[in-house]
Amino acid sequence: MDKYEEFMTKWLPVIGKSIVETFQMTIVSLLISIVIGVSLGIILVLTRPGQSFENKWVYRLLNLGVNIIRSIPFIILLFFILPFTKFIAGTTIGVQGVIVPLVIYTAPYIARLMETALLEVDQGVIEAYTAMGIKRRSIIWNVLLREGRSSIILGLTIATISLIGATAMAGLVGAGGLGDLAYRYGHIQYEVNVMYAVVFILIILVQTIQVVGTYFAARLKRD
Amino acid sequence: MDKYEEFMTKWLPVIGKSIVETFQMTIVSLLISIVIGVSLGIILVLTRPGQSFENKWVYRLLNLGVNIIRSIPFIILLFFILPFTKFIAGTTIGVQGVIVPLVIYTAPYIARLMETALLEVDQGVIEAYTAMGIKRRSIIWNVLLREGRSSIILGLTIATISLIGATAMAGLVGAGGLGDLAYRYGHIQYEVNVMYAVVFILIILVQTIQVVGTYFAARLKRD
Amino acid sequence: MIKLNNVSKVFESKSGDVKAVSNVNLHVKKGEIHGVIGYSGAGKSTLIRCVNLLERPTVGEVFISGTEMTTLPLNKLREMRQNIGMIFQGFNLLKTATVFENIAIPLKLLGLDKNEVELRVVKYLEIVGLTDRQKAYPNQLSGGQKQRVAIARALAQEPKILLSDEATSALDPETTESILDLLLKVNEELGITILLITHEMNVIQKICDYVYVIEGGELIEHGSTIDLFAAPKEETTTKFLNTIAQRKIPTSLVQQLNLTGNVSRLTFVGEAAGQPLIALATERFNVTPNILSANIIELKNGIVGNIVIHLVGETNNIINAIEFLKEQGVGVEELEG
Amino acid sequence: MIKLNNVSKVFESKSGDVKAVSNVNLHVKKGEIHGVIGYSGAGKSTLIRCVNLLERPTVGEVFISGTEMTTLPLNKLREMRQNIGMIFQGFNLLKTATVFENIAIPLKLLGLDKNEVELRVVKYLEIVGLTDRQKAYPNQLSGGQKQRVAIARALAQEPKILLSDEATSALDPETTESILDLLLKVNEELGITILLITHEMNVIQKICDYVYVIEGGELIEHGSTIDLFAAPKEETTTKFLNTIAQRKIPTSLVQQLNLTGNVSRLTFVGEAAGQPLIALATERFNVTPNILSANIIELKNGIVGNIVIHLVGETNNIINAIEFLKEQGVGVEELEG
Amino acid sequence: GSKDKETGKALSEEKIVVGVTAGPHELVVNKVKELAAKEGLEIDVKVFTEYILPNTALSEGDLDINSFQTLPFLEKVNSDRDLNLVHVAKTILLPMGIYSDKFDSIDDIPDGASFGMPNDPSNGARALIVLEAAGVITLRDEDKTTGTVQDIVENPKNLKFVELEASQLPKQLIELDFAAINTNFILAAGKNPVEDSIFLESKSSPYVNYIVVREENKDDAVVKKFAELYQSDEVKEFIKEEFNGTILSSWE
Ligand SMILES: Nc1ncnc2c1ncn2[C@@H]1O[C@H](COP(=O)(O)OP(=O)(O)OP(=O)(O)O)[C@@H](O)[C@H]1O
Ligand SMILES: Nc1ncnc2c1ncn2[C@@H]1O[C@H](COP(=O)(O)OP(=O)(O)OP(=O)(O)O)[C@@H](O)[C@H]1O
Ligand SMILES: [Mg+2]
Ligand SMILES: [Mg+2]
Repeated sequence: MDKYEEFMTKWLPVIGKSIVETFQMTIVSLLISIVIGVSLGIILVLTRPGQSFENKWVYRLLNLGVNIIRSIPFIILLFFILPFTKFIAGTTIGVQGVIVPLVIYTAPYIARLMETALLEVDQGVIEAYTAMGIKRRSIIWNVLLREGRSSIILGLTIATISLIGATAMAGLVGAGGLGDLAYRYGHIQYEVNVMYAVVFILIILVQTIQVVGTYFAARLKRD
Repeated sequence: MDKYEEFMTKWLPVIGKSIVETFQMTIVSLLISIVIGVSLGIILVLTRPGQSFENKWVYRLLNLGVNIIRSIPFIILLFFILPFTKFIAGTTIGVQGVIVPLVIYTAPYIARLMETALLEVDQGVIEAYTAMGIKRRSIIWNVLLREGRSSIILGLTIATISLIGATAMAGLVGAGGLGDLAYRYGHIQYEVNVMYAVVFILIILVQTIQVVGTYFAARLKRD
Repeated sequence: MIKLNNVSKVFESKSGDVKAVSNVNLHVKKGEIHGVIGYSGAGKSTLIRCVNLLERPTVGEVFISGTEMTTLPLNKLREMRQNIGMIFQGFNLLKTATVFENIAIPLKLLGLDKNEVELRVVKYLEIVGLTDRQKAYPNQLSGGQKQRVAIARALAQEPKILLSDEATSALDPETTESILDLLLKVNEELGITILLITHEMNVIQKICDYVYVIEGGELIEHGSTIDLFAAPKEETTTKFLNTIAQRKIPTSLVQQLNLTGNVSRLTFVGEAAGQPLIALATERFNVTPNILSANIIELKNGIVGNIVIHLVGETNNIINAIEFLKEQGVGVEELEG
Repeated sequence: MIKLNNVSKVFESKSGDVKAVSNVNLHVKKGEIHGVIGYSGAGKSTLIRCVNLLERPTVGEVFISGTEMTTLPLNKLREMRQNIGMIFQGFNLLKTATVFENIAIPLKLLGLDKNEVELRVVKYLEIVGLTDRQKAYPNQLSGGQKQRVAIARALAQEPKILLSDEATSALDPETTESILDLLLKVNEELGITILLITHEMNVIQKICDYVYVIEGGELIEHGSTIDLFAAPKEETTTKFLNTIAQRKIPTSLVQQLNLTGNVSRLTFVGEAAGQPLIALATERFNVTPNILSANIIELKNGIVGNIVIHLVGETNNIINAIEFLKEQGVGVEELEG
Repeated sequence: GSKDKETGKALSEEKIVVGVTAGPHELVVNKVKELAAKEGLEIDVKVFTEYILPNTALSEGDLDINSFQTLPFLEKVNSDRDLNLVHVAKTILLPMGIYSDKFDSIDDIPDGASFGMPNDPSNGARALIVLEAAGVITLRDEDKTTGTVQDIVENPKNLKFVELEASQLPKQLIELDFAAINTNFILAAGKNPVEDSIFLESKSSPYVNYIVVREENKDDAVVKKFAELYQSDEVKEFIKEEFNGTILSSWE
């Protein structure tokens, strides 16, 4: 018990801080990535040949762009775009400095997952709404995203979990977070209890996200 | 021109070696991950409530297992499972030593992507084949995987690219590869030309994979 | 062959429970063709899906060839299902397979050898008239063409029992006719047992031995096709029959002839339809017949005639003539002049 | 209102080009209801999809209210489409929306205010008889119920033009009847123009002013419903008509009456059908008529009667009576005794 | 070689596997490899970008020798993970320096300034020791080689400590007031430690690097040979040329 208390007093504040950092990084970059990624995904789907906004050049360019960013491993991306990060976020250090690379890493990834989800939406319904003379913007919201929502949620769940994985590397730019804590204190300092504690917290976190994601995906699916 | 030649003689062998390492890591772990991941994905889909192999416990356990592994950032996973890696691969370093963590990282990820793809398959067709008294194993191959193949290919494309990203961290355990080369020379030693060259190769590689993936996914899609 | 005992099926959902099938009993003997009719949403599809347990009845037993299906282990159920073909209301084709493959794949999976698969596919493609579209994918087919692929797929399985859910509803009369001929042929030659759903009375007329009328999940009327056509009891049944046989005297026809005297509807069934009873009666009782409307429905197992007749003559003679017809087994219903 | 000029549509695919529509001309005036019939795969769906440019014609012009559609910029096309409702062969409902929402969402998106949306949804749900299933999702509906949601969705849009692709093919006769009544009503009251595809002749009979017969993508016959019913030229047309009007004398009826004398089929159309011509003829020329089969088809704009009559009397009188009938515009075709 | 994974036996005389970390250690060992090849000893160099694995892999027999670490670090890993690794010979010294883009001397550092330091514990502790040596802070008087920011007892200038990936410090220096940076990284960034630093670690630093092997191999002939080759004049010359006096050979 003593040992346990000792552990708690020493590590609880550190772990608490890391949790906050992880949440900050994940939530902020997730939200921004969703906005960008979902838009990109929609554009990728709608501009491809045979679709309603068919535009070879936009599609190719975007596709290439997404591929280029997805080509660069996060660990390299993180440093590759330091000047850009500095320009956008004003700093390359700490939670604030890691949001930009996390978004750049996650958004194209979400775009690809969106693409997979949206391509599955029944063309017939889209056609029906087109035939009614409904605006394409409305069709995107009310047919494409609506009918794809179950897959979209599963995709976003996958992306969120990968994002949490990526924040583990945020320690490299001094942003901290749970993954960094586990790596630095658990692995390098060999405070294995810290590592187990952190991994346990991560498991709870990911499990929760996945359960919530699966639940909503199943609930919103109607076939 | 001299400078170029100098660069080439000095770096070409190094880059060539890294390319080979990246290919080795990617292909071997991808193949193993696909076998495991696709199987897991199918089991996840078939054992869930309402499906043909409905089995609450298998589903929950598997789901939890996948979540636990997905919870652990790769950088931590890599070290967390060292004893297991040693047991399976006989070594924890080099290309051979990195395959096990790469598979453990990628397989559950593929499982999740499979899940998304397979859940989209029309239940009606599965029902039709069930009604004909066709074996569930045959239904899995001939309906589920066949009808889902377009999404499956897109999912595997995404997974392959993420896997290439993960191999960049293989340098941590001395396996080398392109990502590691870029990281080592680009960041640690500031040979920026090497980094640019490597990033360029990665872009070509990823672009090729994505184009091939998108092409086949589109070709195999029939609605 | 197919026997449902007290089968009920309730769908539970947040928007309230739906009692789709209530307490239905049904018995199709080997080699018979039975039809199910009823309004949209009556529970027909649910009922037929209970037969091969795609829908597990909430209560009740399902016997196929004497085997109780609901308690069978999965592998036995699978074996039973191999003898039951089904044509779905929604086609349920593989989107990623061509017309040819859509028929071939299930056969391959059922263990037929390559040549046999090839032979059957070619044969049934020919029968449903899709030989020239065999390389097309479902999204390149018209609605009726998809339906025909689904029919070919079910028939190619050459099952002992065929369940058909509105197999011809998307088809034009000509194609329907040829499919029905085919069903009759396999029924006669191979002794296949068929339970089908339709809303087209000409399907019932042409191939069914027996008819069930479902309403609100309940079996409200059933009987051999002839009995039902001759003397429908329920209003629903009558409404279905009206689509095939005009049972009202067209008012315009009434205007054509200035009618006085007795106007009756005569219903001839089976034997009665085979004899020149009207000629006999009019001769014997010295009345003049004037046929206002004649409707002869040729059913699979006989004929049902509906004749609206105007009898002119002495009142007594007319009464006697009608009495005579009734004795001979003709249904007589007096209509207002 | 709808005018197609020389419209053709070719589908290119690896398994060969398919000429789905060839050179079709068609003109539906405001407030008219035109029907398209043809075998499965004839090109009907493709043709109707060319009207609102869901399928862009390979060649040809499409005019809606005088506007050439194929050259319109997208936003104009969208505006035009808001006045064109369409009922699809495949329903095309939102799987993730309830019955209510499936009707409400498009209305909302078309800019109707909340109350109006609510009012319309309630109204059309009532009309298609799905008020009690309004909270269900499409996967909880029967085939016919899905079809009815699709109908309600298209009607609730209250368009000026309605395109309907087999809207009633999945429906029982009773429900079909009520949908057709509704279409007639909106056609009469609101002047909605309708182009519909069907394979059910009773749909044509009941609501169509004009009929097109398509075969192999080509328009092989067209004309007002009455003309077509009275005197079909093509075999395909006849086959379709046979489903509604028996044109053969049932052999069993021939047995019933020992026939001697002249047996003719009389076809009454329009004016002719309105007069008691048979009574007049038989009185004037002293022949006794014996009606073997009478088939009165009540079309939307009139009546087509097919009467097979047995005339007994002196040969001369019979000839004169027939002459008289012909003069009065009755079609007469002598059949063998 | 690498096939000979069982520990407890003498190492092969023909082929050994040597683990290094990326950077100067890698470059020097590659030079050693060249020399060894001439004498019939094949060296397989495995490059790591992480600091624990080269030790665990050595302990488990995947490596035969490693060359990348200082004694304080080795001792920590040995005690943490119960390893039996011993150092056999000195290699190079990479003095850590304090750098600033904004100030020319330690004395100019203002109150509340931000101090960048490596985020790995070993380099972090080292940075704090250097900072203490520069007279800016005071550390708890225990084993300073495992010190962390928590072990600072006096911080008169109220410095903010920013822990960052060691290799990125040169790039992020502009965002900081000053930082402790390893020599190899500052070199790679094109700066000269001697000229550009505002404070440099003393040559008597405990952070000299060592060749490390499993205890049972410490007397193996091949280990001795490797150490000899490392400490040869050719290598010394190579270090001088390659690093211009900013990295020192530390074995005499
Ligand atoms: N996308 C397509 N690609 C290739 N061929 C097509 C495509 N769509 C339709 N067809 C072909 O064009 C022809 C006409 O099809 P259409 O759907 O217009 O027929 P239909 O008259 O509506 O038939 P049904 O009554 O069966 O619905 C058919 O032979 C069909 O296979
Ligand atoms: N999965 C389900 N959940 C809830 N209700 C359902 C479900 N499936 C069918 N129903 C309801 O059960 C009733 C019977 O449906 P069924 O499909 O058997 O009708 P049907 O007689 O085949 O009609 P149709 O002629 O329109 O195909 C309908 O009211 C339908 O809405
Ligand atoms: Mg049904
Ligand atoms: Mg069609």
